[in-house]
Amino acid sequence: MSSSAAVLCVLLPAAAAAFGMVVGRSRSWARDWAVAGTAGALVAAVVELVGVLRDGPVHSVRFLGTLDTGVTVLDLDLRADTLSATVAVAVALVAACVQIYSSAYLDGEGTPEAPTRYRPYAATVSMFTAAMMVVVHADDLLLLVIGWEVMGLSSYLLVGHHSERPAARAAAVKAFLVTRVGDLGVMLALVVLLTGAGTTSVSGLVELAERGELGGGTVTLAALLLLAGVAGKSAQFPLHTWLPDAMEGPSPVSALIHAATMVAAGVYLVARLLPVFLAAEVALRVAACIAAVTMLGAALAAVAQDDFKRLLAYSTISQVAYMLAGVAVATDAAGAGPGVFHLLSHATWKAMLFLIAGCLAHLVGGSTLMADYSGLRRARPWLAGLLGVGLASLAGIPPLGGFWSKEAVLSAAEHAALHGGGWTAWTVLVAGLVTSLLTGLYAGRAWAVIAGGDPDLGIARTDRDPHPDTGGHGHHLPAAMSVPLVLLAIPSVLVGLVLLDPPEVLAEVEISPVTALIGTLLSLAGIGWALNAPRRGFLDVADALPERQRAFLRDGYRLDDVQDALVVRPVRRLAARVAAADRDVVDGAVRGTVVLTRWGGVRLRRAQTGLATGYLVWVFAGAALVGLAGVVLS
Amino acid sequence: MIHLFGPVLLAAALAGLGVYGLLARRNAVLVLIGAELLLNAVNVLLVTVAAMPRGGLLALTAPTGARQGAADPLLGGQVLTIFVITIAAAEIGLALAVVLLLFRHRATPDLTEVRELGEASPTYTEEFGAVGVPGGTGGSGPVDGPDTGASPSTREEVHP
Amino acid sequence: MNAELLDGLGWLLPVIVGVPLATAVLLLTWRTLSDRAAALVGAVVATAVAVGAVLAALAAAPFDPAGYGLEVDGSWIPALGVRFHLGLDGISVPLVLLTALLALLVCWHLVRSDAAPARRGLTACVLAVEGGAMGTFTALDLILFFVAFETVLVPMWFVIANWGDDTQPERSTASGATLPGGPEARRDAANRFILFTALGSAVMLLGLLLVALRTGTTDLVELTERSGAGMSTGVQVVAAVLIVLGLAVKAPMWPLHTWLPPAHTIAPTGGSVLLAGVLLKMGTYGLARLALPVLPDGMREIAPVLGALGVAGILWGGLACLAERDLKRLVAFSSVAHMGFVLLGIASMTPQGLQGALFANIAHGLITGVLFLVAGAVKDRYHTTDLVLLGSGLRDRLPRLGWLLAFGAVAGLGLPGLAGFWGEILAVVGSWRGEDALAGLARPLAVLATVGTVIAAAYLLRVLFLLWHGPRLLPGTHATTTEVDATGSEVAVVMPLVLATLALGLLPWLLLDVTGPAVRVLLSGGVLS
Amino acid sequence: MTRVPSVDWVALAPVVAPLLGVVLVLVVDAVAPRAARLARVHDALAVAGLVAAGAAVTWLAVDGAARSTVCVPGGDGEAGLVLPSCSYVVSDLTLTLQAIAVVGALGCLLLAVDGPAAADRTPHHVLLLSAVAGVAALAGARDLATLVIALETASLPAVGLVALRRDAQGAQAGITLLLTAVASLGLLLLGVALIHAATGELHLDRIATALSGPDLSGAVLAVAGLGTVLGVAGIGFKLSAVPFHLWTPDTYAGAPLPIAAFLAVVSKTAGLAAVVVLLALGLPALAGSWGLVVAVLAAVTVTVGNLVALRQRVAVRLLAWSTVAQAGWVLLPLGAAVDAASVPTAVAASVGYLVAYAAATLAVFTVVVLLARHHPAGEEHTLADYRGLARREPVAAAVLGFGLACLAGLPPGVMGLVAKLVAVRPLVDNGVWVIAVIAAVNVVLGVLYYLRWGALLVAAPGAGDGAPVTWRVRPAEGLVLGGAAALCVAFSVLPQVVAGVLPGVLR
Repeated sequence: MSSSAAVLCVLLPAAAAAFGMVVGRSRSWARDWAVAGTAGALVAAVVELVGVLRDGPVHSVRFLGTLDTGVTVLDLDLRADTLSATVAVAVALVAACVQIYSSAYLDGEGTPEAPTRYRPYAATVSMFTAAMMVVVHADDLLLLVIGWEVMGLSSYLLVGHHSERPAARAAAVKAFLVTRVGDLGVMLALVVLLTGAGTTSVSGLVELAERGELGGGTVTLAALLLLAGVAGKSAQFPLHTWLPDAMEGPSPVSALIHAATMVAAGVYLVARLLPVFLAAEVALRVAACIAAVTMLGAALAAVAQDDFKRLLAYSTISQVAYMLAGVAVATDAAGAGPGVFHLLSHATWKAMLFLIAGCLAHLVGGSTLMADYSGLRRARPWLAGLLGVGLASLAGIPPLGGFWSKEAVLSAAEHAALHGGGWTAWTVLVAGLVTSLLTGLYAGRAWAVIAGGDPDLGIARTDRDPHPDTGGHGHHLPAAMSVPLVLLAIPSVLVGLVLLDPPEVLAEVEISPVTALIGTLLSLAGIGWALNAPRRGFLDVADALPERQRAFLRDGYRLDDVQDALVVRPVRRLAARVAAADRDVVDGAVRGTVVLTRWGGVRLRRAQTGLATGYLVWVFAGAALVGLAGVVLS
Repeated sequence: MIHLFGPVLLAAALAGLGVYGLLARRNAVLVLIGAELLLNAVNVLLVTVAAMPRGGLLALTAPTGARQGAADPLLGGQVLTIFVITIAAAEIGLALAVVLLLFRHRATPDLTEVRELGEASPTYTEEFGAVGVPGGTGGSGPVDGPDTGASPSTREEVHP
Repeated sequence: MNAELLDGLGWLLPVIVGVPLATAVLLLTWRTLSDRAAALVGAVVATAVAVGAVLAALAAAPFDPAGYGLEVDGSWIPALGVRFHLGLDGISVPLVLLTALLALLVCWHLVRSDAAPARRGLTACVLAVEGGAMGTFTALDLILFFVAFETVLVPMWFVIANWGDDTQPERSTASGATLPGGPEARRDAANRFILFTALGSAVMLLGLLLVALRTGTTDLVELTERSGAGMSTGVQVVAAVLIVLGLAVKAPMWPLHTWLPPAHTIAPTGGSVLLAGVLLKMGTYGLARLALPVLPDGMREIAPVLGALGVAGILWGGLACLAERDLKRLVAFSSVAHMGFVLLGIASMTPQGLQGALFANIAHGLITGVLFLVAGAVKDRYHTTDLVLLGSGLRDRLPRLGWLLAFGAVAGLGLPGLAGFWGEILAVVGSWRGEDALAGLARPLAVLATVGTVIAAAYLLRVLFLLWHGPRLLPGTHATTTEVDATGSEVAVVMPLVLATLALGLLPWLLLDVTGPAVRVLLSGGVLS
Repeated sequence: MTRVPSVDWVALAPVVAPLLGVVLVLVVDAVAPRAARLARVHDALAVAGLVAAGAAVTWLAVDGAARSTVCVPGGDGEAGLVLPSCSYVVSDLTLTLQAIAVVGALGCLLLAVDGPAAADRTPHHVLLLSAVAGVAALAGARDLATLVIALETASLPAVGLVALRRDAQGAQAGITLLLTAVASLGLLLLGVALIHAATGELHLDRIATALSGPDLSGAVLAVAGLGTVLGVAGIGFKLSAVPFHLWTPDTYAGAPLPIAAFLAVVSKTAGLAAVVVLLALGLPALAGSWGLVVAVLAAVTVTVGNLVALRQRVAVRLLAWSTVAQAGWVLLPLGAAVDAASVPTAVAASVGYLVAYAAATLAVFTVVVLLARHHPAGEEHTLADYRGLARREPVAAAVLGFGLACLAGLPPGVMGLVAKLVAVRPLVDNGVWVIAVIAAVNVVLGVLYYLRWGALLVAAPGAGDGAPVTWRVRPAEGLVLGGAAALCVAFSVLPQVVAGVLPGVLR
């Protein structure tokens, strides 16, 4: 049961993508396929989960056949276990919500200059879902990479969905290229594993790793290379720069891809291959350091954002770093629990937050600046309430989902720090706690800026005065947009209940009371700090920062400039040089030979003077030369 | 081999004179005389060879008692000489006929005056009809060809 | 299919080689045939040949027992020991099918392109190219291979010289000289094509003769079995250098590639498709078929150079693409880069590398076919392929064409799940473990080749950025014309390639299972590990 | 002691038949000097002479008996048994070369009968048949004297044929050829004299035996070597080997076109025959020295011919330079001879290449003759005048295109491809790599101009080309066109003919 459900998890959205894009022509056809595909995937995922819980995991489900490398034959199979099933449920849930939401969010046909392009959009989201399902279920890394890269492609297409906007186009290219740089690591890791271990099968690698039969060099190199891919996909330092820009995509896309699923795929990969990573201690230490740096840095940057979606993006980077940290401090094969738990819980409330961001942008006619939303509490109290739930969960306020999962990570770090995890675990623990404070701060700040303030200066202003481009539908939220919020709010509140009867993958999740208390207090302190700001004279706590530092943080430490100077411009210059060299040197040599033969022909022709006796000079000269040669050679 | 030295020197001198005549003279007839000198140099050489003992240089330089050719009914050098004289005669006959032909058309035996066939000569042209041959065709003319009055208007440059 | 039914089908091989050639002659001599009728005849014949090729492939299956599923052997030039020996095995089958498919599509494309002048001749040339390529891919005799290899030159030259684009703009060099445009550029492109390849094949001939003279046979089956026995390493190296040099021109290998961009740019759409999909493959096929199995020791000596030049092509082609403004030239340079992977895979002399090379060969043929058909459709509409002059927002202006372009670009950047990926990764795997042949260069080359995939992504996304994305913007001179999206027939011609790209991307065993056994045979004397 | 050697007239038939034709033509001319109605009789006699020669060659080939004639007896020399030596030998080599010459000459004759020969039937036929007899004799000549005489018999009538145009240019062309021929004769005779001086022998087989002795002094070798290369230099003009080639374009341009074809096909055959007979049969022992000289000559010839041909616009001049380049190809295999053992394969390759070259050149020349006849510019027409020929005269264009492909060595001209392969084979076999690579490069140079010409055939006609003239192809010309094309196609389908000549012992 679970094996065919796993296959269906992939095939249903894939079929939806194909049919929605290629076959039909109408908008409703595309919508029906899209919703049906993801809903079907949700059902299949639930069935799979039930099946797995009841019958145990299935390790090889025939999927794409075999891969004959000339030496070994690899099986491109799927697998179904609790890890894949739980993540699949989360993915399918968010995807279904997003598809429903999108059908209203991208309403109408738009203008010729800015069409909504709903049909390709819905198909791409379905394609993304299928790809994510492949990643989740793949039992072979080569198969996983297919899903991995198709996700990247979908991300590219969806970030650039409003391609008439230069920023969207640029962000799409950046998103793809930066992750692609990370994927260099994945490619090479595959190469290393194929060479060193002779297999890329997840089951096989895990088995080899657990038996300690993977060569030390192979496993370390492969794990480090994989980590590069993880950093790219999960937007970890230093390959995180694409994610804030990716917010140019439609908000539901940000919810699905850039919050709930794709960015978490990197962590999922580490969790999936945890035994392999455990065999490569260096890699896990590097991962922990990256996570620590990223969670702190991103949280700090989030504090200074004025754009709500960018704030959420930095928060996503920071939260994904938590997940990575949760996996990186694992000490045994079952230690992925906290990270995966945070992944699941983050998926629900972060997706909700992004969908709320979409609603807000929808209400004000497109703007994503927090200042434009001010006064939400009075204008749309229930929306503000949902926002509050999301932000509180993000900050880790009990008893919301975010509290349980974040504290689980911190507790795991504490456990590792106290039980031989070494300095990296301590680093993670300290960074995690400090980040708790910062998370509280920016979550509180977002709340203060959006929910508080005067509606007439913010959300109500545009409510009265609809944006000329979006016409009248700035006034109300259709049910297709509000229902998914509720659908996501339920699990974000209740996800902690899972710990009452945890599935196998979450079995080792423990909450250490001390750490949880410290973490929660720090979060509350942050929130308090932010909410207290108005009393000290400014609505926004970030106003307390000096302008230059604030801009520095807002621009993400100007890493884009660094990247530009170190990579983009040198490559462009090099490309121009190569093009010139190709034309002037390589091809110049070719043209040179043409000139040479032409010159030779012209010169040789000069001997044809028409004077018969002149020709005899050549005859005798030739004879003399030849004669000399004859004598010398004999 | 001292006794060979004289005739060989004579042959060389004749050949040198002949080559000079061939190369330096402008008058076709004088050039032909140069050719005759060259051929006669060969004759001298051949006669000299014929005068050598049987077996040629090989026999001269070989260790004593080495091989000798079988009985050879042909007196190689002399036979060749006679052949050369014959060839030279035929050659001159033919040559004078051609020179006469040239003289009939150009009224000069000067070879430097008739160079238009050479691609690098100043009088060379690839323009149709410009070299004074009606119709530009060969001896037969356009037997059943088109009216030669048709103007060769477009002579496109063939891309070099 | 019933195996017994298909066993006696050896005669199909000379048929799929001969029928296109004969039809080409027929079309050339049948003067009263109208252009459209000629194109139809060509399309029907190409279809029939494709059916024959499929039948032959089925008859040659299964590919598990190493060897030739289908064979014909006859005497041809006894004085040189040359035999008319054709055969099909796992290495040739995919290329035969690819050739048949592309020729079929090009011919049907011609049926529909009413604007093209003198289609009778063009169809004949296309069929002649098909016949020559079929011969090349089935020949099992060195000299026969060579003759077939040369057969495609003249028809392809005519395709470029007669039906090529003569409206190319002038270009200037850094030194201030001007590279000609217009008819001059067309002539130049055609001449370059034939001069480069003729020089290459002349050099290759020297190598083939050396092999034939030193071993006393020209039969590839026997030579493969001998696996270099009978030739000293020195002889093998000389022969390998000559043969590889000759084939590398066609592949093309950096720095012998400068014939390719002009030829691709100027050739008509069908010509570009055949150039990329068939002609380039002949070079790499030759490497796999002749150089590797026949001269293993020689190849091992020169493999590092070959691999390094392959990788140089990957990087050079990619970087040149980043700065290229013309869509067709860009695709051409990307071909240089893609074929670099093939060369690297072959140079690794490992089963993985060879599997990758053969896969990448086919994948490149399909993907570049898509890209050239799309570029050709764009060119038909706007009479330029300049990325700047074409405006932007193609996805909104011409959605179908736009999506085909996007598909081609995405496939071209080696996205996993599409055909381009498997060849590249297997070639890199081969290179990584190809220390036997590549020595110390094995791993650096693998890493650099992988970097090439990022560059590929960069330049293809740049195309999409400029052309596909962006606001609806028509170039000034065309602002008044109404735009026509891809017609049904245009889509119909591209779709088989798109579907094949998808199929091979998702189900790589379709191809790998065919080539696998043959690869193991080719390398059995080599470094099978 | 001296007796008149017996003569095997059957063996000599290929030489005697054209001469008989000459005599008969002269007799008819003497009987009825100005009888226009006898014109066809002249033609028929000339053709019959060549056909008879061809029949004789065929019969001898089918008969297969090893014949030789005009022999001196062997006997017990002082150094052991000496075999009889003959001045004329019928062998594969002889017959192949004679066949090429006779077929080529027949083609040229048929092209000329109503063209340049129409006004001067008697002299034309007499000169042409004499030249053919000379070539036929040359092919069978096996002593130095016969060689020289036969070569001059082949050369001097050609001068007369060239001058038949009877205008200033014809005279100029004739003088140019004549002077080159005379100077070369001087060189050849010098060489022959030196070889004779070195060995004291006239018969080539005896010279070969003498020079293959174990302990030859340096002086003998030097003299023989000098003689050898001077001989090569003397024959070089006949083949148009650089630098003895300068007469070629001028003479081709000044001669009637069928005569130019004759020079290109039959004269070149004579040149190769002379080279092969002298070097391969007489001096194989010195292959080490002449091989290199020939190789360099051949390489330079190919390169120079191609480079200048690239610059030509006038069809006949391009052909002239192309024949220069092709002469280099003919010589190339001989350049691969590094020792006596490698000579036979080299000769076989050279002759094989010559077969392909002759067929293709004849085909090309036929079309050039036809176009010249139908074009206002006549023999001076340029390549541009071929623009669009495929539309107007598809058959002629196809033959021309195929011939050019053969000359270029690209399919569909498989014959040319195999010929090039055959020519390069000995170079590779003997490791003459520098020359082999030069040859490879020259393939490309050649391709360029042949193809440029070929491309014009199918190009769209230019704007101002005027009304096209419908060709009226005479039966004789049609015969040559069809025959040459048939040969090219047949040899392309069965390249064994090109690759498999002279399989046996070289004699």
